[in-house]
Amino acid sequence: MSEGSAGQTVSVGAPFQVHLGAVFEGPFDLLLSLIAKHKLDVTEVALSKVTDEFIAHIRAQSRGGAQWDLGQATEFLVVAATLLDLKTARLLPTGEVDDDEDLALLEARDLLFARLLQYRAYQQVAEIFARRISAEAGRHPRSVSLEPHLAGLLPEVLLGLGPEEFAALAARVLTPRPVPTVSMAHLHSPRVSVREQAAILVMALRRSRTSTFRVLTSDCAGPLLVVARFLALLELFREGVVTFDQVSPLGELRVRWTGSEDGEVGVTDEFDGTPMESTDDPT
Amino acid sequence: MTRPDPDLPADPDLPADPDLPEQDVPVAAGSGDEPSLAAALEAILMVVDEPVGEVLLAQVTERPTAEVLAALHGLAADYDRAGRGFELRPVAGGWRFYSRATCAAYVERFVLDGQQARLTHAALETLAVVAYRQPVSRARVSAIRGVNVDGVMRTLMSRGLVEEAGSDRESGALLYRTTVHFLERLGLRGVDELPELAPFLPDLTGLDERLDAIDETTAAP
Amino acid sequence: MTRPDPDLPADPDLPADPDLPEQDVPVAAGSGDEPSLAAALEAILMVVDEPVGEVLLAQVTERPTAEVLAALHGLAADYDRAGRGFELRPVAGGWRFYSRATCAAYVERFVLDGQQARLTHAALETLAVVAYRQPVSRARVSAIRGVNVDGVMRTLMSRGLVEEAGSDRESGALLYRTTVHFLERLGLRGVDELPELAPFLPDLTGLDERLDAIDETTAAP
Repeated sequence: MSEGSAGQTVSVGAPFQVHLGAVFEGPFDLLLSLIAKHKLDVTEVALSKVTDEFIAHIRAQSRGGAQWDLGQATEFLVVAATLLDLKTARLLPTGEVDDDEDLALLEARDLLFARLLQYRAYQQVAEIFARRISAEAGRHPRSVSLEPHLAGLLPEVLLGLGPEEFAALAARVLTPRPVPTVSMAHLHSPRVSVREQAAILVMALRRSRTSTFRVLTSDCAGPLLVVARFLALLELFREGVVTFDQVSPLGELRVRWTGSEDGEVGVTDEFDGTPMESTDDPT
Repeated sequence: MTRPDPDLPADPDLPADPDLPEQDVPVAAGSGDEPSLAAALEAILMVVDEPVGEVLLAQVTERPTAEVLAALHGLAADYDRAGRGFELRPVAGGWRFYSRATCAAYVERFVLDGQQARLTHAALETLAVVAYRQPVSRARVSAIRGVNVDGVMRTLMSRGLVEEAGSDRESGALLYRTTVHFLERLGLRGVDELPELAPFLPDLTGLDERLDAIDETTAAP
Repeated sequence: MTRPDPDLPADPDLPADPDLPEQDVPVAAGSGDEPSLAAALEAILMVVDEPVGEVLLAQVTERPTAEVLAALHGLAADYDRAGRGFELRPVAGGWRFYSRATCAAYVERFVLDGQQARLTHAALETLAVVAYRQPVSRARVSAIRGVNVDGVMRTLMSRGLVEEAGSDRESGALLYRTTVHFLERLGLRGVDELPELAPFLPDLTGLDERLDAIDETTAAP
């Protein structure tokens, strides 16, 4: 999925990354890099300014045919949705808050903003850690065995355990820790066409008029499909045939059909070209 | 190898080098056979294989802790001033002799495990969150970093930088904290010596509650 | 005590020079970042457990053996004169830092006071791994425990609970096993009397494969 640089020692559940010349780990990493790239302060303006690029990088990622971890993709989607909301709000004629939806939007923005700042704080501290660790690496502690005449002074050691307790302790130590995640490395990612997914969404939305992201993806067999549907939704949004709203931050993403009753909906196939240098796509 | 130096038979009575500038060090007590406090501390620290706190050193030497602490700082400054190849430092809750960083190139030809694998950005950031939030659940760390941290946490645990710290009373989630080895790797006396996070962080009151909500959303298996 | 270096043939072409200048003995080099020979030697000897011979020290510091030897004697004399709590002594096989005999009372008290008769939790766990996996390399024990066990293994050896047991045929790694003394402490007559692990274990199938994988992961530089 990447050069593997961010996960050199992580063999399972390697983090989800997005390309932008470098490798990004998570949406905040990407956002902060975009903001830095444009020499913007971390502000609301910055957030809405980098929205397009943020979405573009999610697209580029999906084009790479990479596998998506649902837990990680979710974060990207949450952030992408919030950014889109912000951008939409800025396109409105006034910045006045006059209904609950606007309030929710403001709250979502503040939350995103706060999380971004918090993440940045830890990122900065991590740099201090790195500097300290490398300064410390040149020093080696004296850690030597006791001089023999001193070792002889040591009192008889007390185990404090009987054989049974000792065996129980050994069993506990020798039992492998439960592996918290299931590797999906053995799964091949099937090719998924965003255009096809868009067609499915158009059918579903024409039928139901309104729906939620959850419902629209309820039949998805895997994270890749969920992502493809999300990207398809973004495409449909760009075509002006759907609108989104989200009552509470991170709450259900509602999708409303605003397009025509029938006819072709033009969704580009920019996602569906040949996968770029994909290593894990069997094609 | 054609150096002009002969293979000098070691001189058993090698005279004290008159040029040595360190003759005024306060180590020698001068009071007969009884070694000075500084010498006693040096001797003890020669045989330890983990950092030793000043309180224990005060007990063993039967001197006030403040006096012991002053002597330790005095020795450390003395070694620094003389540019000795070793230094005495308070790390991870106690004092310990270290080789000086400027001599690392020589020492590392002996200490094989000297080169530890570098930590990735992901690992460093995760470590930072654990360090400042400990004890903390994996889900919380994930929420703060915006990515799944399972793999990175495993790496940090296998490197001995992070360890389990019981489980959360309410949620039952496993909690994690940094280890003594973490302090040693960073050369810190204790977690309280970590740089302040505040200058980097605006007031984020209430953020944790929001993150908990996110935990529930995204941490679902 | 000190003798001509037997390993190094005297070079007949070189004139003996009894007045070999010892400009390297003073520790502070003052020559920028490069540590003096004396400082480099101090750094090495401070962290190396085994005595190190002057020939090896000369190789590592890329200096003539005679010069290294002179520096070592200079340092030893320096510590003696200053009445430091440590001394640098040539013993069989090389040079090593020791605590000074005049401070023995403090060091002994520390060893008796500071080191509890009871083993730490880390030591017990390590001992358990050795007992049930013997003969086993230190790397394997580290992989199972998830932390570096060098210090703990040394403790177990100095307590007479663990001993060396040859080396692995393939990797050449030193292997360790428990001692008779360990069995006695546990009230057992032989290793075969250790209780079966099976009743305590959920399922160990595949454990060794996983550990091998871990070995590979953690052994990577």
